[in-house]
Amino acid sequence: MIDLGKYAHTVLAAYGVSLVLLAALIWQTLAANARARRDLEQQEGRRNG
Amino acid sequence: MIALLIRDLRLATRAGGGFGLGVAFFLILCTLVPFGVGPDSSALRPIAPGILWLGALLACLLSLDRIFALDAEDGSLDLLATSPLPLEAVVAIKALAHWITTALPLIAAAPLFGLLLHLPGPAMPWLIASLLLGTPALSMLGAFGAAITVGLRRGGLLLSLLVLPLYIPTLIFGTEIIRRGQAGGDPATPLLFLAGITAGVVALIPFAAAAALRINLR
Amino acid sequence: MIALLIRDLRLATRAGGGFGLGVAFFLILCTLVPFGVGPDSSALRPIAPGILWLGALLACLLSLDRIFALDAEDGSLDLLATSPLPLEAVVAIKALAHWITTALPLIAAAPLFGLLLHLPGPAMPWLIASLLLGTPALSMLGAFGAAITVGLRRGGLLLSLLVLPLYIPTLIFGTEIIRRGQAGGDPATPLLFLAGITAGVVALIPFAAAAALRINLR
Amino acid sequence: MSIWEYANPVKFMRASAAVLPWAAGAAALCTVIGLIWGFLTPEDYKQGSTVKIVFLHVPAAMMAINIWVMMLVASLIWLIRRHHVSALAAKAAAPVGAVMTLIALATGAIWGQPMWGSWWEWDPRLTSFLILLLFYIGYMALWASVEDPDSAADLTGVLCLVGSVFALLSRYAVLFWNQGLHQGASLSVAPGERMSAVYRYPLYLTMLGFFLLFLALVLIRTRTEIRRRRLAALQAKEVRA
Amino acid sequence: MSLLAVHDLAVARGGLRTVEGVSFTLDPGQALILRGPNGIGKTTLLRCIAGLQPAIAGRIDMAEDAVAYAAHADGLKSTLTAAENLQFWAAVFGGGDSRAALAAMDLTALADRPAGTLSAGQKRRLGLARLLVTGRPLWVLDEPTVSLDGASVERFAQVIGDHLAQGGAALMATHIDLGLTGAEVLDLTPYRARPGQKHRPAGFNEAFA
Amino acid sequence: MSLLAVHDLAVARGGLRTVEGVSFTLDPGQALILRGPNGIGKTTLLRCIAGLQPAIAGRIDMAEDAVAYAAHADGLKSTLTAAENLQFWAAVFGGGDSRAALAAMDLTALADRPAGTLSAGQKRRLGLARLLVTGRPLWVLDEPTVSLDGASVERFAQVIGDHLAQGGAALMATHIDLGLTGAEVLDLTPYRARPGQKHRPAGFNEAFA
Ligand code: HEM
Ligand SMILES: Nc1ncnc2c1ncn2[C@@H]1O[C@H](COP(=O)(O)OP(=O)(O)OP(=O)(O)O)[C@@H](O)[C@H]1O
Ligand SMILES: Nc1ncnc2c1ncn2[C@@H]1O[C@H](COP(=O)(O)OP(=O)(O)OP(=O)(O)O)[C@@H](O)[C@H]1O
Ligand SMILES: [Mg+2]
Ligand SMILES: [Mg+2]
Repeated sequence: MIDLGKYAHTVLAAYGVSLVLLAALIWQTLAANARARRDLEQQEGRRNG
Repeated sequence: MIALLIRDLRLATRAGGGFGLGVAFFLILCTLVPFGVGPDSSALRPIAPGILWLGALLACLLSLDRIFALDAEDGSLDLLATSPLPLEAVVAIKALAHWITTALPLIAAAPLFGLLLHLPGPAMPWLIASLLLGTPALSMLGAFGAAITVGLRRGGLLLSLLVLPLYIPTLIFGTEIIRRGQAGGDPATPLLFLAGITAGVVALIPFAAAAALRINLR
Repeated sequence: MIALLIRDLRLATRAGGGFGLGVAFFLILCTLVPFGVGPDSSALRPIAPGILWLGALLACLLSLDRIFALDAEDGSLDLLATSPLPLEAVVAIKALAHWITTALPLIAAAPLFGLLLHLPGPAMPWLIASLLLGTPALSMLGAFGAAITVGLRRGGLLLSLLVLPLYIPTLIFGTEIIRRGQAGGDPATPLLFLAGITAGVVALIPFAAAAALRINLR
Repeated sequence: MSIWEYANPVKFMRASAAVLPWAAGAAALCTVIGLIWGFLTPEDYKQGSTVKIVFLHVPAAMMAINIWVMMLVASLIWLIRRHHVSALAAKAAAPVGAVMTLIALATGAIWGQPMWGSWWEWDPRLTSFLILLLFYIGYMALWASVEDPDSAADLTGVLCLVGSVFALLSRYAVLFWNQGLHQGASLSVAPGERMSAVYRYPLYLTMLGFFLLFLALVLIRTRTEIRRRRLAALQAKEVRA
Repeated sequence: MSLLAVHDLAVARGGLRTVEGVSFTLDPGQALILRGPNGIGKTTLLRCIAGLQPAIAGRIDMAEDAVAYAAHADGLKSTLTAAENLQFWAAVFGGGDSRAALAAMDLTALADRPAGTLSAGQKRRLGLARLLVTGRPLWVLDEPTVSLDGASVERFAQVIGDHLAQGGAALMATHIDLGLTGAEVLDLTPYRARPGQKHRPAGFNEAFA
Repeated sequence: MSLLAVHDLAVARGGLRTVEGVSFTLDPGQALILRGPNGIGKTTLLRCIAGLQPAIAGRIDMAEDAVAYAAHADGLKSTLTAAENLQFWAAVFGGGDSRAALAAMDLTALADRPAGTLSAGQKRRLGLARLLVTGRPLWVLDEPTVSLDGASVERFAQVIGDHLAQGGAALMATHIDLGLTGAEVLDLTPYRARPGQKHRPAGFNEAFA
């Protein structure tokens, strides 16, 4: 493990918070996209079928 | 009852429901205050409890007109009044929904805003405690004001005028708790008073609000 | 043009028009602040300019939804848009009417509230000057926000969210004038900036607001 | 074929589907490698290991501003040329920009604790970022509140225009209001002020990574918006029929 | 026993009496249609029976919690789906199968659509489906068929017929003919309130007139 | 020269075209009545001609500031008196004798009443009196006779007749017969917009459908 010295908490907190925020954004983006695709396919299926 | 609560929460979180707007407004207010009074922590620290409470109060206030007005406009209120639910319960549930959608996120975010205003660390728990204890009274009194003004066209400013004076005791004891907690004093007395006010308001105001609604419905 | 101004002023002073509600709100706010931050003049004096400006700003804000929403609801806005008056002029006149009915009484009452908050005497003229110079920008920016949200059901909180960030430069320079005046410094620079902002806003925002209205009318 | 062709939703869906895997892959590669590289850099003699925060802080701060500029451009394209996808791209970019602003604020605040001894100072740089966040929030709230999509696109476009002017104005006002603690731009060309190469190259890499990440996210989000709009359009036609 | 008995009722709107001296009873399986020109007070009378406003004079006898009221406004939330809207009212009135109610008003295909995206007629049908989930015997309906097309009106008449057959009753104000066989009609025109000395003024406007 | 010439007009509402390919001209002294089923797009077309919303395609030729528009909402302020309401509009349009306009719509006796205390029909008459003070030649009217009783409709038809005789013109959407002799009728049903490939979408809903 690399030694972060006396600022370990600070550095880890900064990385932690940022990665959590990024992960949340990416997850939300993908989830919303999947949902929109599903709803649209349902609607188009209903129209054609 | 549960159904009504769930519906109101759902409406608040759907598009256009305004969930989170209260927190955003609170954030803006906390940003504006330093522009008004200056950026030094020595100027900000003593007024931080007051500003935080005022912010919570105003954020509450600005979302009050959603409690009954939308339901009155689309006819739901008539239907609720003829349903098996007593109107008092409807008022209480709607105030609870308002508290959950407006006050709860605000309380969760309050420590962050406390940081912005340089509220010292030891005061934080007291900030949370006072808000948790006091905001139910704000929502309930707000529901009363909203019930009184439900028939008016643009009742916003009038609503504020009616409701703000009712908020004064809550505000006073709420900030006093934080101030005493911050100074290392004993916040038990104001805590007790605040709890008493909230208990009284939650127990009695639904009846007054329901009466006001009945008058406005007929 | 004059006719529109007179009509708006008349409406504001008739029953239910809301004239004076702004001052009342301002008064409540100024009485709440000492409860929030404690009554010592040493605590109040440094924050007085900021509180006065914030109060003016919030009183302005709460009356904004009257600028266009009532006219939109009863169809007057459609008729005004098809009248010979350019929509930009309508916006400007309505902002002016809002300024006269909301900001002007507030400015007149401000020294009184300054006393309540222990603002020292030498700062008074600067208080008046900064408010006189800055509030037209507040009304005009508010008209812009009201134009954007005119079609929405309960736009109160959203309106604040859109408008308050736009108020930041005005607020900063406005309080800076008082602070410098109070400290015996030279308030010429912030005065100049404030005048510049107000001039720019009054000259350009009517076009943006008229564009927003046109979008909402169609 | 002119570039405006891509404003057609169908063409955009096709083109973005082709670009997306590459953008996403490159974004993941650059961000991950850059951040790991940055994390392994040696300590600074003054700031200790906290200097590692720069690899998150600076790219995020940069993107926070750039995304707003991109939204401004997209809004202008919509307002002037009425290309529907452009309006939706602006809508799609806003949450990404808001999160970037949040990351810059959060890492800065965490950094400030050891450096300045407090979580938050009303430093002009920090304050202007807070104001930028407010503008992002207002923009997103307006999109969420207006029901009619055409009006929503127009109104948010106008708001973006006016908001840009006032964001800039606020920055100058804030500078006038308070003196700063925050360091100046150390990527500037002036020699002597530049940070050493040990830090510079991983920083460049994460900056590229964040940009690509933004690109990938905006493409996906725009595709989401297009699908939602198509769904709403089909439903509207059904009701009208 | 009758579901609803009204004796010598007088109602007021805006501080002035609209109709007075109205009496009728409604037994299970019976439908009564109120008629009369615009502004005579049909809506006011129905709101009074639904319990939304007090009567000025007279008596209304009925079981508690017997009424389901449907007015011009349907009380729909545009961001909730049709099914969610209906489930809410079913839960509030404690019972009622919302799936069956949707089917009865031919809304099954639209169940997952936000109510805001429905056309005016579809919204109205959803508002009427609410009656089926209340489980209440007495339906009080104010112009129920506004903005319904011909086929929907027929379907609605059939729903009412089923309700009556199951021992329910319906009181409606409507200007058009619903094709309900056996429904009685009450024209309110003769009951229009006459000015004159009353025992008790209906409100400020009458007290000072 | 004609007061209004419309060429191949297409209008949209909610991002979808309603009617398209509409052409007509209106000369001084002429009245044109638009008809068509609910929701075809009459109101949309009138708003477009009044300049409240842009056309999707086609051309509208007319003099600037020729139109006086009257819609469902009368734009009355309930706290101002009838005379004050009218005087305001007279001042905005720069001219017009508001006294004469009040007399023409039989409102002289009510001139000093706050508009909020007028009945629905009286409010409507006041809204129509506004047309007389605009001094504009082309009246664009959307269901002008809603909530008017028989006598008022006749009076209104006479006001329109006078306006036409003085070289004005009127374009109206209405479902009932106004008894205007010599008015042409345009049924919009054949112009209902058909889906298909268009050069330019009318809005989001068409661009993505
Ligand atoms: C919370 C709020 C903060 C915000 C919004 C913020 C914003 C920014 C921005 C926009 C930049 C890019 C400047 C440029 O390249 O032109 C930057 C860079 C930087 N910031 Fe911050 N900052 C914050 C807090 C801090 C703190 C507390 C520190 C450490 C003491 C810090 C240290 C740095 C460093 C070292 C750079 C990179 C060097 C440079 O490009 O100037 N920042 N920050
Ligand atoms: N808010 C109000 N304030 C004062 N008077 C009112 C109000 N609403 C209605 N009225 C008056 O009360 C009377 C009765 O109205 P009501 O709505 O009951 O009539 P209605 O028979 O239902 O008419 P319609 O056939 O048009 O629905 C009318 O004369 C009306 O003018
Ligand atoms: N705000 C709106 N958003 C979306 N679509 C709308 C909106 N208002 C109306 N529409 C639709 O636009 C179409 C045209 O409406 P319009 O009001 O022009 O009809 P109309 O011919 O005037 O009908 P009526 O005879 O009922 O007055 C209708 O199909 C309607 O459903
Ligand atoms: Mg009625
Ligand atoms: Mg119409």
